[in-house]
Amino acid sequence: MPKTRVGVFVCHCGNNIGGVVRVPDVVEYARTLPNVTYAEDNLYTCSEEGLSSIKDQIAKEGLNRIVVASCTPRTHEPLFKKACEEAGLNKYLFEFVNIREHCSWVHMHDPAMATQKAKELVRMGVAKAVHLEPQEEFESDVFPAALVIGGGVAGMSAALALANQGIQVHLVEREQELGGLIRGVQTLFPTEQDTDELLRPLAERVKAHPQISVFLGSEVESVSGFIGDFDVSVRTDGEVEGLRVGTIVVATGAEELKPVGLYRYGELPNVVTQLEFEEQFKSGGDVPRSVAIINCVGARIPQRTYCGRFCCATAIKNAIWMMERDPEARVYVLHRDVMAYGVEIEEFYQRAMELGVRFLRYDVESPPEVLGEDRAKAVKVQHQLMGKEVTLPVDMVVLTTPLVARDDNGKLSKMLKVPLGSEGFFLEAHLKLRPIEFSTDGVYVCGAARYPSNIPESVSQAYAAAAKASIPIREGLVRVEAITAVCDERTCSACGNCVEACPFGAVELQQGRFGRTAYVNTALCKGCGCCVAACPSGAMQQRGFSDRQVLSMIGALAEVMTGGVE
Amino acid sequence: METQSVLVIGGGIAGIQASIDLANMGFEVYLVEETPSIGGRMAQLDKTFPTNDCAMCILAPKMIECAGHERVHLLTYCDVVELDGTAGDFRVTVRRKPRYVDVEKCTGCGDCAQKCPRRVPDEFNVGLAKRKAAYLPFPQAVPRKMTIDAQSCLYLTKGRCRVCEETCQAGAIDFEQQEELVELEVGAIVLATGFDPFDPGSLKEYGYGGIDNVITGLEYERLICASGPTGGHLKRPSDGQVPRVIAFIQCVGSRDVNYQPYCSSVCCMHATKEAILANEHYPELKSFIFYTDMRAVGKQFQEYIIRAREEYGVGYIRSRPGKITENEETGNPVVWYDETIYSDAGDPERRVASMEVDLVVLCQALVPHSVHAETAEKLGLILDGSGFVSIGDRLFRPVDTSVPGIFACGFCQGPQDIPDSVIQASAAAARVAEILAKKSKELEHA
Amino acid sequence: MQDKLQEVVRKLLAEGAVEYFIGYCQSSQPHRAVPCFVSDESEVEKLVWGPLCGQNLSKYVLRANELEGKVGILLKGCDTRAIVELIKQHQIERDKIVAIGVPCQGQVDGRKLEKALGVSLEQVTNVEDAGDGFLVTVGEETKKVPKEEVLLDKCFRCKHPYAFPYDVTLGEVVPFTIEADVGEYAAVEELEALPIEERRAFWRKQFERCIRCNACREACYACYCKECLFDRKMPRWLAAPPLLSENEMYHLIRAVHLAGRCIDCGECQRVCPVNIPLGSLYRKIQKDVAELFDYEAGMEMDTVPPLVNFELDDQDPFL
Amino acid sequence: MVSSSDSLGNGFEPKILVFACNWCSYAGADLAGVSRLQMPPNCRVVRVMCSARVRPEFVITALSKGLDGVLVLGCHPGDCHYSEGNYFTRRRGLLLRKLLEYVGIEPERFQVRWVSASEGAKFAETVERVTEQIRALGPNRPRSEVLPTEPGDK
Repeated sequence: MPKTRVGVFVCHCGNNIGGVVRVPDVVEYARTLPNVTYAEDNLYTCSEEGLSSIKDQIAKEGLNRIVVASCTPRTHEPLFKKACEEAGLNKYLFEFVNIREHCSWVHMHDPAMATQKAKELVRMGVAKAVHLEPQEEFESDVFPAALVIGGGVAGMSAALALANQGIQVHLVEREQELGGLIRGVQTLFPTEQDTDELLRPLAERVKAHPQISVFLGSEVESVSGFIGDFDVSVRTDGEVEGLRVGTIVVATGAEELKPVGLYRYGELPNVVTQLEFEEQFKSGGDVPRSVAIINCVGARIPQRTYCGRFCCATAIKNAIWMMERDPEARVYVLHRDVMAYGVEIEEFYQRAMELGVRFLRYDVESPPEVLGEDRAKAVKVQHQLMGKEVTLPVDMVVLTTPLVARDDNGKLSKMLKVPLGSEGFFLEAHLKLRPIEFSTDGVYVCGAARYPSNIPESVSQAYAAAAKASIPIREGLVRVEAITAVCDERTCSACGNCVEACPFGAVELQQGRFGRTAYVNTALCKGCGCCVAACPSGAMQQRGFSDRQVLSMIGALAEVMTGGVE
Repeated sequence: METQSVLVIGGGIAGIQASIDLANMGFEVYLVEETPSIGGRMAQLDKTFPTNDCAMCILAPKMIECAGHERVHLLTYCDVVELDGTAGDFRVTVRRKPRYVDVEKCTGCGDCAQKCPRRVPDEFNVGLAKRKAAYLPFPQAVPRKMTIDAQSCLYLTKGRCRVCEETCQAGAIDFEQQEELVELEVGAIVLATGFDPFDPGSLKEYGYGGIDNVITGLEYERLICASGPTGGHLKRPSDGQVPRVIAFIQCVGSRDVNYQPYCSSVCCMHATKEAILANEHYPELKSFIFYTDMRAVGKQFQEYIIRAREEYGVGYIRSRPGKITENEETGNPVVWYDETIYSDAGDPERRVASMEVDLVVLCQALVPHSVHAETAEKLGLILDGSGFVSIGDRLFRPVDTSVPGIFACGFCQGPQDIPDSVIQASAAAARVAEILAKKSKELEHA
Repeated sequence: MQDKLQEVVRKLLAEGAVEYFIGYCQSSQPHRAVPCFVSDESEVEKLVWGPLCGQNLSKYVLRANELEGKVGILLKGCDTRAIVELIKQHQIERDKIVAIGVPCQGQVDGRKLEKALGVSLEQVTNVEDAGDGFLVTVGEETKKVPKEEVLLDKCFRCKHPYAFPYDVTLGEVVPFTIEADVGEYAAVEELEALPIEERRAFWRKQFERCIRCNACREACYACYCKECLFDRKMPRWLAAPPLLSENEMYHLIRAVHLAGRCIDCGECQRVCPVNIPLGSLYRKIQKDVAELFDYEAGMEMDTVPPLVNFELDDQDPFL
Repeated sequence: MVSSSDSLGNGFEPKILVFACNWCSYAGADLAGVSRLQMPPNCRVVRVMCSARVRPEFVITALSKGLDGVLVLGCHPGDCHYSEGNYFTRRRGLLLRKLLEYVGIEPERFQVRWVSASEGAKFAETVERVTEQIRALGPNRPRSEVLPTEPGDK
């Protein structure tokens, strides 16, 4: 192993650093540090001159560690690492010292102390640099096929979006035909087009697509592996087929809540859910003249706190449908808040009112009551605005219920090692910025499996999931920055702390050459170091942030206080 | 897979996400942003619902990732002037406005801004603070390059000063800089021009502009933000006092035939978040939210409302105030509204009530971004009645505009929150990949 | 009890159910019982059971990992907590062990006994359990010493998993109870009550004496790491000479490593040649782990260790 | 020997080691710099990807090696870039604080704080406060007590 030769480059940043910190002193000091064989200052180390000087000195002085003392690594590190690489030095042999944001800019009135601090920071940086090691970034191939679980609108859209990029897609649907939940729906918000007219061509395009293989009446039985290389077995009536895919999209949808016990549902024949209402009239049949629609049935209550998101729109859609068929009809919508968010739903809401749909707000404390012996004959409700109790004669009561998570989500979530939220829907990596990804790479979610969403929203999510699922396949490999954890199998005692501590399920105990030890799946490791800190023996380490490197920084600082060093 | 190019217009969270996804898919991306930095509206937010995590904490890494991506080419302080061609080969002319700063040399140190004598209202802090004519729009700006604003620079307007030039050690100031036109050839375009806050001044009854202590949601956002003009200390305009009672008024200009008929979708949650933040900063503080319908329809939103009610004592009043007046002595706004009271018999009755508070926050409507209409026109896009990009097939092509090869995501195609914008951004990327894949196939066959 | 033990072990060996058995036998000095390994029926009568068997034998079961077959081991209730942790921490498979549970009525602390008798242990020829006290024979005379005077500290807070799945028990194994007016963490609370500078002084005095012989580590059932952090060369955490600062570091780091692992077996303190009250250090860790994270080592088989686990509503003084 | 105190000969100046997570707290520290918030020069920031990387052994070592204080900074709970890391940090912090206090090391010498990317001011205030607290306490241990050797592998 060649002698360690550290080169230190201290930046004036114009007078941003130089105006406070005595840069030449820092350079002088750097020259006295162990293993430092070269040091210089630059007006701007990030300028062309600065960068080429780094490259020249790597060649001339045979430097094999580079320390730059300037601004923040969060913006400039890539620049300097690139320069090292261009000079043929592994970019992980570079260390950044921040003497601008963390020094000159915050100690502007104390040049002496600022200079002293800059020296110590450089000392710490050099101490770490000495222990830096060249790293190879982990790369693994991605098998060029994707699995889509669920053949509803979301699943079909995701499959097409992937296949149209030329990616091989396996689409697994539990039912005997494609279409999912909305097969029962007669018209779709907001276009009010007939569902079958929309669904059939979509399903045909999927079935006919050369890049898509459709598995009907099938279920995913097991999944193993990780991003780029999943092994999936799919069971189709008895037969099990093994598939190999690089990424997976979950589009298993959800189901309508059947509100047994609420508003005498299940007891009276003419008390039905929205879906049952649509199924009933899809095939024709007389539409009752007087209907009460009750919203938020089984939703936004202590037992089920969430809002069904689009069920208000569904209620409005069906109310309009009835009014348009029979302007004489009396349609009441009993609601709590009308969730007519955005442009279209609000328009819809206004139109319904113009058409004469009567919207009555009820209070969750005093909910409506369904009256009648063997059939629902009337609905009694406390009218909020009129401030009195009214009784509405009706021929039918339609209950608007939210979508609920499928019971077997749990099974799938274990298989895929992805979490479920409290409501039983799949839980994304980040509610805000990673809404259709999981912390486990290579698996994505869209549609009602994630949360109730209408068709346009589900389709958007499906495309988004397709985009994410296509990226590793298009790149052909997954690449991971070499700050990942690595376990020294010779000294690991397999206590399992690391396994518990890893947020990404990247660490497992495995039987290996040295018996049972921890093993890091680099493809899944995100380089947080949770597992490293949890390892009592120090067998687990993090590239670029090893105990050795951090300790040497601590020691370097301690030395300043205790050792006779200047 | 041969590389093709894509133009993304708008550097907010939607544009950033679309650019990152497209670049990761292997496309060369040109991201055009009219202001000097990417980041958009999200950068102005303090925290975000329903997780309350700090907007900058989650946005900054995305901005850096985007700008640092080898296949993303940032064109900040630029706008689109002309477009022709069709899906697969558009030709776009982009105008680069002069920054009067050589970005190659500029280190973003800010010396020029410190020395610059000219102070003007700071857009990033919606006018609540001043910036210099030579400026960085906000501390985490990407790219970290200074800009000299020609409208206010003394030298450029009055022909004297040039202090920045003497100050800049890097010699980056360049008053010779001219506007340049950049010609791009791209296969597809993603529009993500976002929103502007609607100016509630036109709703005279709410007294915005007249009553000091009536402010807008975005102003409030900057006041409560740790990196805002008051360092996160909530000071009301009239006397810098910390308010004890705040009223948030919803649907200001939204769901209103005289202004915007549509629902802006995010304000209910936004107001709830602001009320929670106020209470977190000052536990004694009490907030009331005057609303029409509490439209909390997203994941974990209802739970957020419940927390606001139960943990932070936020009061929700279902009523649309008729007017806001000012108490002359105290400078306190007085909110006039209908309330429902219940008689002993439990019979409700509506009557006019008033509430004197220390501060009123108007949760104004959000409207399509001002220059968005021109841009749309240049691109030949059809807009809907409210000025949003209209979508041909709402159901199955939710990000396709009326022009093939041009896609729209985020607020410019309809009111939506950050998660939905991020989703649409990725969706747009997927559509681009589809049509360009088809295109390249056709080329092969040809 | 002892006969029953020998009978059971004889049977296990005869059937080849275990390759050897880990128990106690009389040492050369009558006042001590020491660990012994019995692999042949002929040696079985060496096995003893009595009030001098305070030592925790659990660490020895780790040897079973090198064996084809199983090992048998005699377990007091308190020792089973170590076994539970060793299984949780993947150091041994439950089915490698044949666990023989022994009802325990408390164990003698040699140092306390010396004090109580005022004579050196060497002169003690026999100790027997007599319910509320121990019958101790010195020379010709046998006298009864009340238990509360001579029990090991841990016996005053005897607790162990009721549900531990012994393979055989020599009678009903339940926690031993004794009237004692000392709180569970008395020693710790005493120190906590001192002004901070006195605490510093106290511990400095203790750590100053440490000669870093590593006996505490060697005796600790939880110190099973293939390579101890302190033995690593790259990086070397501790400088060689036993300086106060380095000793302090040694003991504090050990304390952290034992969070959620220490089961209060007292071996470290027993073996310490310079009598550092290590018990008081590790009891502190146990107290805090219990109070902060509601976790006790070795009590349940399916709980996650406290420092690699969290609750969203853990206390948070760090805002 | 140069400890900052001797270099300027004006009384005791503590040396404080700061660990800051890359995503929130280090960004917060940068923001403090960009905003030119002036603060005492006693802190030395070490960047880690996540506060959960900071093993308690680092804190103990730093204090044993003679540093006067250690400050660990991470994202606010809920904001962790790795979703769970800072929850581990929180537990370790709780436990270690009590242990150090128990052996007589003032709790001010080891502190954990949550600093977000937009809390430049909070970073500055924290540095200010912690420095004052530790300055008031005086040196952690007599310099003579500590070996003048860098841990590592010499």
